[in-house]
Amino acid sequence: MSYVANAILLLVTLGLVLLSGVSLKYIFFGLKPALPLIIVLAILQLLFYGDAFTPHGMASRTYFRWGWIHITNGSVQLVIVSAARFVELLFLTSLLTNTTTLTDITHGIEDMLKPFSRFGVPANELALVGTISLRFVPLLGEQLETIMKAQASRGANVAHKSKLEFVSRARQVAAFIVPLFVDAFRRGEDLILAMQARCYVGGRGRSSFVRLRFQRMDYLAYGVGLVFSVLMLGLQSYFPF
Amino acid sequence: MSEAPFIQINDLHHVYLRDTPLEITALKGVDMEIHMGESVGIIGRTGSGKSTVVQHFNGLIRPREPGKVLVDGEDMSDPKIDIKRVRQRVGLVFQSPQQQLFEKLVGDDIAYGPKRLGMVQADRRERVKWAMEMVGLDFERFKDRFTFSLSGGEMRKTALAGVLALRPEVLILDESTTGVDPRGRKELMARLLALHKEHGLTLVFVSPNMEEVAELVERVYVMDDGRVVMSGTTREVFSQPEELFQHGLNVPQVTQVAHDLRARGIGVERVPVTVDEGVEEIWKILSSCETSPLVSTYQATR
Amino acid sequence: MSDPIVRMEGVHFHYNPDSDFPIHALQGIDLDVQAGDYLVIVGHNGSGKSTLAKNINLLLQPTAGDVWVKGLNTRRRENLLAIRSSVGMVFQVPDNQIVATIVEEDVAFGPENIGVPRDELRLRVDWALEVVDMLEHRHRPPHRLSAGQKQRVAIAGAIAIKPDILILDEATSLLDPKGREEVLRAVRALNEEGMTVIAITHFMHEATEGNRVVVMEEGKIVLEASPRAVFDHVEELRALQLDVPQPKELAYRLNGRDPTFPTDVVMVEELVDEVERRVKGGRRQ
Amino acid sequence: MDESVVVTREPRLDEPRLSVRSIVVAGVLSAITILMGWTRLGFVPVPTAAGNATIMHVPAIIGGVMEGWIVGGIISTIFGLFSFIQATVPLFKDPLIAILPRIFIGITAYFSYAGVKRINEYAALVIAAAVGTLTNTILVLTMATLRGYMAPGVAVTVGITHGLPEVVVAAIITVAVVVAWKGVETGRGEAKM
Repeated sequence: MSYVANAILLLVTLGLVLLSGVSLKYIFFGLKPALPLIIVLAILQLLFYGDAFTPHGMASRTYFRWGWIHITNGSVQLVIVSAARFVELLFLTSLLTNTTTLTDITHGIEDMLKPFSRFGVPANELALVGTISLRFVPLLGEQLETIMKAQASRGANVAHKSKLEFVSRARQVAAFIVPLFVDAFRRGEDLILAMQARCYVGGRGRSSFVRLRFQRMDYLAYGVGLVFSVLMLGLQSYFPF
Repeated sequence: MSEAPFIQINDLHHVYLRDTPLEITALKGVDMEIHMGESVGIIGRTGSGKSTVVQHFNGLIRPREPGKVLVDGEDMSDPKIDIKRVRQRVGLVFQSPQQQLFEKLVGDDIAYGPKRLGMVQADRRERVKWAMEMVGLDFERFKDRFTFSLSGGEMRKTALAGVLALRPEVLILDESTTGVDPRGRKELMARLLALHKEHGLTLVFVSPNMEEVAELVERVYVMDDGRVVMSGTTREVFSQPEELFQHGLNVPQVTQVAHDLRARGIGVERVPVTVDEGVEEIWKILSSCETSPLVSTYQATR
Repeated sequence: MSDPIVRMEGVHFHYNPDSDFPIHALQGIDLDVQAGDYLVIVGHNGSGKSTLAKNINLLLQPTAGDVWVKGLNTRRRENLLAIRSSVGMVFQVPDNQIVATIVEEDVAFGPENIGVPRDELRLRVDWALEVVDMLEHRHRPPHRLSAGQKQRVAIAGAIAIKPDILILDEATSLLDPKGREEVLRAVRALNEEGMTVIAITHFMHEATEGNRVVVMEEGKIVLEASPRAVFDHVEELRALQLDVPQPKELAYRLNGRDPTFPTDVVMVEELVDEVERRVKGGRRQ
Repeated sequence: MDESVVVTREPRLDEPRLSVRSIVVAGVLSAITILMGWTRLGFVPVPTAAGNATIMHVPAIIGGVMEGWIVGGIISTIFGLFSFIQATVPLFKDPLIAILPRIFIGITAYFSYAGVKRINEYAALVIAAAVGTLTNTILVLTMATLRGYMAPGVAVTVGITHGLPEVVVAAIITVAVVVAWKGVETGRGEAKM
């Protein structure tokens, strides 16, 4: 909840973005759809949350009060800090998705879960679920497109219905969602046979082609992350504003 | 073909995923025309742009400048056009039947189109009956079956019936025979020929299979890499096997026989495209030289 | 002759045996496949050919009769992994058998399952991709490939477990002519190196690929012959509505007009040779 | 070719922790979830202040109903992970809100379905859809409140405007999908035309 801490965080994430080589324009572009919500939330918090928060180590001060509305130094801080947090979160997640493929993330999750497999967590199987889902997204996407085109060819309504008819909208959605599900199940049946034919009998004892190995950079990243976290915690207690 | 074509496309271009890193140019300036009562084949290897072209025929994809698509004189780039009516007149059957069945029951699925057209219950029933008869599905036996539990062949017939139930004037089949076994294929081809010859349905047949194309259509367009690279009557196009080969296609074996004979200096009058024609052509050659007494015997008995 | 690599004796198979509508998909199949064979099984949809294939690698177990693969009976569950790792199988729809999002990771899926150590994995994956001529595409996502390329990846995935037998279950029926040729070329190469191939198809003309042909109809084997001899049964094949290669059809019908015209013609070139011989040889000058 | 098959692995035929079927069903249904998120198809416009009702959680409900709570739980977790990674709404950039509450959708859906199934299959499907959907709405909002993004009063309003239409839409789709797929096994009905 501290200004200083968030300012530092903001700078660090910005630095990371620059380091990653992902275009800044792209990252800011990702911020745009979130802006209205950030603003609405900020207004709500500014007007109605005056009593909910008191800044650390500071006396509560009221700037404005009228009926339900009261603005305090607490709500101002809440607005600024939470907006900053959102921006940091958006930066970090778009950084992740812009630098790492979903396939790599899946491998990463598998590696993370591996130590738990001795407690019965099926790490290998779960990673396989992730892989299969990524594999099928483009397939089902094409399928969906054809289903919608086939329906349009046979006179499906192109015009948008009003929101009030949402039950019939739901039915309309169901009309192409249902064949999509049926197709997914059907492909699934094929895939089950194919996996069995390729000797799949469960995740235990499989070897693995892809190995994520810790390299110097990874240790470095972990180290920096750890030091930084401790630093931030320290900041929280020494400079609580 | 003096009258105006029913479907006319000019200088058609199309780009999938425009303005993204995945941009794919599918069409690079295509001209085609389809006349009423014709049967036309569009052939080409996978990815040549065949499907993209035919999806312009019923307005699933709208043309962009400078391309132009006219269906019965109506400009398909006009947003005010009655698109539903165009799609009723130009029916499109896709490759995989599973993608085209939406309703739980066969009868309801075939009635989907007529219902969207606003037909009343009794007429719908008649229409469904007619369409099922056309594809060879027994009305009473099949109307209450679950679409998703049909066999592959039955699904395919249901999908075709679903489009026929719109009573289209033009029927487009986009690789609808891929994966069908020879028995199903023969039946389907016979039914399509009947629809064309007896009911005057205009056929547009998209396929990489040259034997089928030869049997069914009178005129073909050959596509490769987003362009029309050859066009003409089936015989004209099949008379140029080397060129077809360059575009990843082959000719029917019977046509190949004639070409090989020519290459060895044996004159074949007319290049055959079907087995029937092949038998006649080769017979002409054999009977022109008196090798076997039986040839003359056969000729005498005729 | 040595012991067959696959032996089927009196095999019956019922789908939903306990339901009101059991389907008797295989009705007494006796079949031997020798090591190194290229067996083509032809039949329409529903003739039982796919069911037969699935009974070989224990995706299904016969409801009656026995199947042995390399002498191992499929009735014994403990033979499961040994049998499945001796039989690679490629299915009809290319997309529905590829598991991973990157070509080489998918090819590794089978060997990973049987616990092949990592160094060996790398070698096998490269070898398998090399055989089907897809090595240069190894880092691509499968959905960006053509259908023929996907099917070759599927073959690579099947052979990466180093099976003795490769089964193609209608593996070419959804491909265009070019894709089909690419796949058949890869299979031919594997067979030449000694792999036993069982190809299931409804295209009669693919029969000429193999050294033995079996025709199935309604769960039974109705014809068994060499690829050339099988086409001598033109009438039977017609009755089954199976397609006969066009040169064969031409020769057969010319023979109807002139009985001296030979009918043992299968390829285009043979027919052309025959016509040429008759025209040129017979020209009296 | 090798002369002999090298099976360096002991065949283990004991029941694997997750069956092949469970893995595959969880995989393809998660793919539908992700697809719905990417294409915005997962959102149906509704007349309440919410604007859109989400149906992205429906595959999790269907997975739970058809393959049990584990599969349901996996799909809903992937739904959570995906909405975290792809989120444009700041709320869901917080993993404690995007992921944690979602895990339970498929699980509660399965147990409510299993409980009512013996009485009436249709009712069980509707109830599973309702419970699964409400699990999503209530837990997400509770978490959002706890994490200080929302006041409790706001959360209740959002819960009602979002929750109710989502229950209706989810029920329609769940019933349609399960009946269609199970129809493959059971066979016949009567055409309306």
